[in-house]
Amino acid sequence: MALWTGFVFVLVVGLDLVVLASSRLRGAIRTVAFQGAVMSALPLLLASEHHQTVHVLALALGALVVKGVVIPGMMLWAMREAAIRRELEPIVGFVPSMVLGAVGVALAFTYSGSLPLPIHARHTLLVPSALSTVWTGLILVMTRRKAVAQVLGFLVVENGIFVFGLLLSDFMPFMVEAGVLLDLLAAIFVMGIVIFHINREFASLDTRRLTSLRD
Amino acid sequence: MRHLVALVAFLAFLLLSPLLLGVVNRVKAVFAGRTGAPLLQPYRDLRRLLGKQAVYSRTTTWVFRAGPVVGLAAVVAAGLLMSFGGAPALLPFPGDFILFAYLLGLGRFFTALAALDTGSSFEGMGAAREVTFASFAEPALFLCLVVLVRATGSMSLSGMLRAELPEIWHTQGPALLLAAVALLVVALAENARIPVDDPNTHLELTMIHEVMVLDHSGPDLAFIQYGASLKLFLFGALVVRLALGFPFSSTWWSLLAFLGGMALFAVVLGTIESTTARLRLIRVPQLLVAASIMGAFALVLILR
Amino acid sequence: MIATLVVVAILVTGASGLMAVAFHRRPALGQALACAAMCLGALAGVVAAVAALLAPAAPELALPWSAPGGAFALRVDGLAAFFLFPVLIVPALGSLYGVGYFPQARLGAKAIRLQLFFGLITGSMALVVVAANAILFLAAWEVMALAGFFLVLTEHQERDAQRAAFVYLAAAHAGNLALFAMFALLGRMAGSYDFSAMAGLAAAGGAATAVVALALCGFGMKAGILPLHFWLPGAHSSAPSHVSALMSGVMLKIGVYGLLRVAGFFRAPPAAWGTAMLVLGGVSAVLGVAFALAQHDVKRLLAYHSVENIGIIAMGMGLALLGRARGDAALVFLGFAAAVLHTVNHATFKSLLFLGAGAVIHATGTRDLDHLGGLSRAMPRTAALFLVGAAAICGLPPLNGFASEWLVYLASLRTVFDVGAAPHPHIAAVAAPVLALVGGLAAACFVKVFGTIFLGHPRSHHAQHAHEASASMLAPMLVLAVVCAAIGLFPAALLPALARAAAGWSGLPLEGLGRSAAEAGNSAWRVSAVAAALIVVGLAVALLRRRLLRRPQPGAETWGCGFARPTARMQYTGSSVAGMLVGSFRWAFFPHTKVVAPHGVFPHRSMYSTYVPDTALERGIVPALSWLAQLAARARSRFLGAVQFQALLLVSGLVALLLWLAFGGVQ
Amino acid sequence: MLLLLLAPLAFAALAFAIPSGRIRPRVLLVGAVLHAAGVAALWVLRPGPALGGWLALDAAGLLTLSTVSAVFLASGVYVQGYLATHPERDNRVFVGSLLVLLSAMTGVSLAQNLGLLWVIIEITTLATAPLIYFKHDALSLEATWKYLMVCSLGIALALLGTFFLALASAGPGGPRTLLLSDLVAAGGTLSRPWVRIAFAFLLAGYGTKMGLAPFHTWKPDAYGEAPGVLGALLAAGVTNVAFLALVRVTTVCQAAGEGAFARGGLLGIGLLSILVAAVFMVGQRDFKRLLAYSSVEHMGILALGVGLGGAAAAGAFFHMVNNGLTKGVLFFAAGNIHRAFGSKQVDQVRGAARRLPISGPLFLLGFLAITGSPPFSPFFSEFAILSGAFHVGRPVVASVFLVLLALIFVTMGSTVLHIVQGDPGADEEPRQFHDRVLTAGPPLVLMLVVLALGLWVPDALTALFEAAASAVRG
Repeated sequence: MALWTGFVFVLVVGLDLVVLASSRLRGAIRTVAFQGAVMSALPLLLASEHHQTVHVLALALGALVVKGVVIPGMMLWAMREAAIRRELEPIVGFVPSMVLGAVGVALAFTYSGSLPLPIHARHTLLVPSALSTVWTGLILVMTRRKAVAQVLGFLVVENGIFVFGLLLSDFMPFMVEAGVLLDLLAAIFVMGIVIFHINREFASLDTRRLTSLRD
Repeated sequence: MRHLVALVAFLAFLLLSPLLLGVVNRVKAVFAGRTGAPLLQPYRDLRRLLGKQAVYSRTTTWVFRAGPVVGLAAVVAAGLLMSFGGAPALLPFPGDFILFAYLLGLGRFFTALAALDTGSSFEGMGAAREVTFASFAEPALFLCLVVLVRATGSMSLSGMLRAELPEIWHTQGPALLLAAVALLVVALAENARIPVDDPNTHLELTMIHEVMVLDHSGPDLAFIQYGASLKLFLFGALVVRLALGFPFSSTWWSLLAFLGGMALFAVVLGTIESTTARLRLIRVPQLLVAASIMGAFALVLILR
Repeated sequence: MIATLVVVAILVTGASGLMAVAFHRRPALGQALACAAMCLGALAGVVAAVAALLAPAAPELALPWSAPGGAFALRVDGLAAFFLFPVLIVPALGSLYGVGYFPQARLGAKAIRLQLFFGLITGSMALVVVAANAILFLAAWEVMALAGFFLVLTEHQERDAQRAAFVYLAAAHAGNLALFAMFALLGRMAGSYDFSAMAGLAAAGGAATAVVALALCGFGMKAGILPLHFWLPGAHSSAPSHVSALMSGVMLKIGVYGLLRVAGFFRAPPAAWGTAMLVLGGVSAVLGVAFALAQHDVKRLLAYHSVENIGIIAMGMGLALLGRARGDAALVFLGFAAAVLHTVNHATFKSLLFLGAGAVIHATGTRDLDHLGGLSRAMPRTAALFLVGAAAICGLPPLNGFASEWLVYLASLRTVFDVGAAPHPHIAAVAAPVLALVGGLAAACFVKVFGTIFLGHPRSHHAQHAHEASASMLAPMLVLAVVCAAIGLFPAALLPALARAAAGWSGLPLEGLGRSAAEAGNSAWRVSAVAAALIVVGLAVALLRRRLLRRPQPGAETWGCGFARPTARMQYTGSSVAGMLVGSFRWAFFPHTKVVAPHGVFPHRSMYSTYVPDTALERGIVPALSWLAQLAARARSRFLGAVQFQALLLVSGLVALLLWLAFGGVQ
Repeated sequence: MLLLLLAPLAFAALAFAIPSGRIRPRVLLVGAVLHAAGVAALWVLRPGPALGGWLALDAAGLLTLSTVSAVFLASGVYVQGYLATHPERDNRVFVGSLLVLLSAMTGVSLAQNLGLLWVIIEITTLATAPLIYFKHDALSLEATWKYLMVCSLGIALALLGTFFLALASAGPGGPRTLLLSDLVAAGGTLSRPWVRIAFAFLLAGYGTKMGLAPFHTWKPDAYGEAPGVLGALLAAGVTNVAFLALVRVTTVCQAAGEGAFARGGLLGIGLLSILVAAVFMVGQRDFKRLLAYSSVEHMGILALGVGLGGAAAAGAFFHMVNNGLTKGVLFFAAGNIHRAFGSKQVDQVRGAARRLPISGPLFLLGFLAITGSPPFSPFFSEFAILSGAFHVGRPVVASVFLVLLALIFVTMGSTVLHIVQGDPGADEEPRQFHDRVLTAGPPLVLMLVVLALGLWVPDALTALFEAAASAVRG
């Protein structure tokens, strides 16, 4: 069982790097959707014996539906609506963002060992993959031009936090994961509306237009 | 007895001042090879002016008429404080030399205002110069007086100029000498004598004190000239008493000796006026600042 | 009982402005009632002050007040009583003056607002002087500052009034912040915010010097000691005259009161404080009068003279502190008496001069000296009263200016003798010649002011049709002049009361101070005797002159040394009288001179004008603030608007926190 | 207490349901009045915890709640006037979100469980977004977008921080819960390194919501573009609520023995905020953004107060109340001035005191109050913080604080005086926006309250400050 979970963690981190590298928006959205789906399997894999299976199943299913289907669908709809161009040029260029991502992942993996975890970590790879996913999300937000890409970055950050939340899922009841899902749903929903308005107002989703507010 | 001597000294001060001017003019005449006016000429001038009629400019107000009156009253009141020839003053008290200086300031203030009242640019020029040089002379005067206070240990003029001054010369000689020289320069500046101002010049542009009193006539002019002579006598008393310290037991003898000293002071004044030329106007502040520096140097010497 | 009377006085004067608001439909009645209320409150306050002076123990009063650490505690000791006199009398006379100068009937809302804040500032100043708790002191202090701001803003439509009001408010607030820090430190040293707990603090240690430095900044800013005086000329010249009389005559003294009160807290202040105060006072006095000489605007000139007189008061305070450092009771008494007496004197003659200047401005409509001239014929009574004020401020003998400057001289000369503890600051004796220089310059300045305004020919149409001030304006000026003469002729009367106040302030035994007060007293009687002699001789000479000139004397044109047609413009103007002196002080202020030189055989219009800005403001404060503004502008980089940068800022903040966490190693 | 939380939600639903635009503001007003009455009842009854300890009323919570409800009541009245001047705009979303915001803020004041606290703060973010977008123009859209992006990131970090805190409590013998009372009780057992990391993340997260220095970038845009009433609610409500969250976290750190570390962080961030506010206020041409930076400055002062501990902490809570009320006055007045002159640029706005006889002077008095002039209450709270700084023995911090206050006074003063003084000149378009009872009344009442608080602080209030501070104080 530990082998499978280890494989899932590595896949999650791999997908992070893919998102960083993807130049087309549509491809990036599909990658993130796939990552969400994969992660939703984790609660099942990590479920230890004394856990109520009903709660874990509900959590996994909820994560799959929200992360895998609802949000990517909405973003693709927003892209069609806005009929925006495909390619996705980051401010600092692809290679530097890739390098930043890699450095983040490396740091996460080396130092997560030294963090004094008060409880037995469900899986050695859990903490580093969570931290690296959060770091990738932040890079996406900070470097991508398109508003939709920034929402994507935010989505990746939420995924990282979801993974970290699993660490506490055994003694912290349902509230933690529900919190993450609620936050995810609400944030993406509102941003969807805003993207729609931005497009109507600026006829483009390029954040370069959004810099008139300045001192 | 002490009050009698003081009263006699004060009367001598009131009566003999014009004579001082006569002696100075006579010395200048002798230097110039002339026989010069008689010694009592100033008294005749005063009597002549008191009898004459006064002509007042239409632009002047009561300030112009009050100028000479206040000037004379201030100098007479200052006389009450000064000790002549070692005899105590009529109203001595600690800190009286401050009142003495400010009374002279009061006289100068009203004379300058009277000058401005006439509205002529020449009188304005005189007033401006008078107040400017006075504000340079005041610190020098006070520095010398502080040196005297420190040397004699007393804060009143009578105490400063009392009989034991000669003994103090032995201990504080150099400081007192510097103070005396500085005082002489201040006296020359205050009384508009040659190096600073020429009393009998006729070119208004060069005058300082004379041009302020240009428009006065009749009794006013008499009061001003009498006041000027009194002021010269006061400064003379200060310088003479400080410079010529002669130990005489009885007060009467020292009073006579003091009057002799005053005559000598008049002669010295005449020689200075005849031998030196007038300074350019911008040099006068430098002279007065030099006097203040001398006074400061004397203060440092004495405080060491 | 006395303290409650003081509270009544504070409330009545504070609320006197409401009368004008209540009766705004009948302005004349409203203004009269407001003025009556102010005078009534002032009277009550003065009676209370006199009673407090005579009372054996200083009356106290405490009311419950819930501000954190604060308490509504009042204490009217000798020092406070002496300051109550100017704080209450000058505003009462000012509001009487305002009836004629700033009539509510003609000026409506502006006059109502002025009276409202006029009353408020008087009440708050009185409260500051009697406050015995730091929080109450600070609260009343800032209410005074704010009321002053709104008073300076009376002519709010003028650009320079707005600028002056803002500079004043910024300076006042900066000063208050220094006071916040000072009282916080004092509160920490004394354990509580009550002044009674703060008495007798140890003067050693860094905290005490920090307190004094902050006090110098805070109170020095309000008092107008030289480097911190930059707000003063603008504020006093753009406020109406009776307001500038109040601000210059009284509000600056509250700064002096603060300095005295804080200096009184410490047991044996080191000699360094006294010397610092002396040096600051000397510099303020000399440069203050030098700046005054160079001014053209009569109210700016009088404002700079306030800086000079505050300098003299600071010299008195410095000498008193030196006395306490050496334990020489006579020096303490002379210095303290000089400072407090000069405060009261300055309040009287400065207000007299400002009211006089107000009358002149009211009559001619201009403040520029070079447009006036020959007004004493049109306004004889104002001219006479202004002359009394001018003579008093120059310290000329028969008037009160001389009495207090004389005490400063005595105190300075006292340091020449080796009395009291070891370190003899002989150098303090230099104060006497410095004060003499200031006296000479002040005389030069007021010859210029009185000469250019009241004497000679009228220089412009403004001066031609001037009219005499109304009775309600002249009455307060007359009262002030009489007070000046009274204190000048009988200075000895105030010395015993000053001795008691000095004992209260310095903590030294009363008999030591009483003895030196007695010595100073009988020489003060001699001063009065000489003054009497001066007046008698003057009258005698005047009578002699009248007898000699019985017949009417002929009039003629002034002798212009033969010049055919002298015009009014050829008279000596303000800048020409002070030209040489301004030249010699060129290193202190940088005059802007505009010269249109005459050229050609028949030169047409040529012009020469000088303007001396306030050096501290123009060379010190303004460049510093503009440099800061450029710095800030550079800090706001242009790409701050982008969302990505804002996200980067957020993440970098977090990373910085984590780094500090890891390496900061908080123990 | 639960009723107080749910009532506004019910009113929000009602507001959404009502079709007509005119009745909806009345619903808002009724909701505000009821909420204020509820809070008054809380003052009297002081009920026990509800929902199994997850909702409880403590000193700091009551203070925040009172400020929020006072300013909301004033906003309720103000909105009646405000919406009347904008009949054309659909206010369904506006009124609804306002009521949701009110219930969220009430929730945060009462929440004892840090997880629940985080969720409700997330709701406040979402409720505020549509309010900022009320003007439906390009600039307000950009402001909304930036607000959402920065705040969501902040909230995500706060969530991570909450997880770390849960992790710290999950150690051997730990209380394994996020309930405040349990965490404080079992303080010793929490693992210290995780508590410190959690504090760092939570400071970043809630600092973003509060608008502290490096995380403040959304504030000028949001306050600049939002209507005046929202500015007041944000400055007095949401930021105070975020401050309360930060206080809760500091209490936990204090219990876990990391108080010194927490206070050091707060001190540093507080001073940085005041410095950044001072720098960005110089030459600010838009007076609403100026008020935003003033809010950043005062949040820095609150953080500084708590960071100093001792008497300064009580001063900080007093300042929280004062700042809320005074910001209310400033933002309402600024809203009126903005509408009357039709522009926010300082160059086009002159002589506000002449054109708006009530709002203009109120704007000036508000400025004097916010910069700590004595007759008004902020002076006493700032003086308490300052004397606290000296008592705790940090003279350098105190002097830097004073110098920055002086600088801010000068910069802010020049702009405010520029606006208020002078003559407005002939106003071209007909004067339909002038001072009316509904728009000028609330700021006037708030100003009187601030003045009253300055003159007489009721003992009950002082006791509350002391109680609130004792939890945080070292």
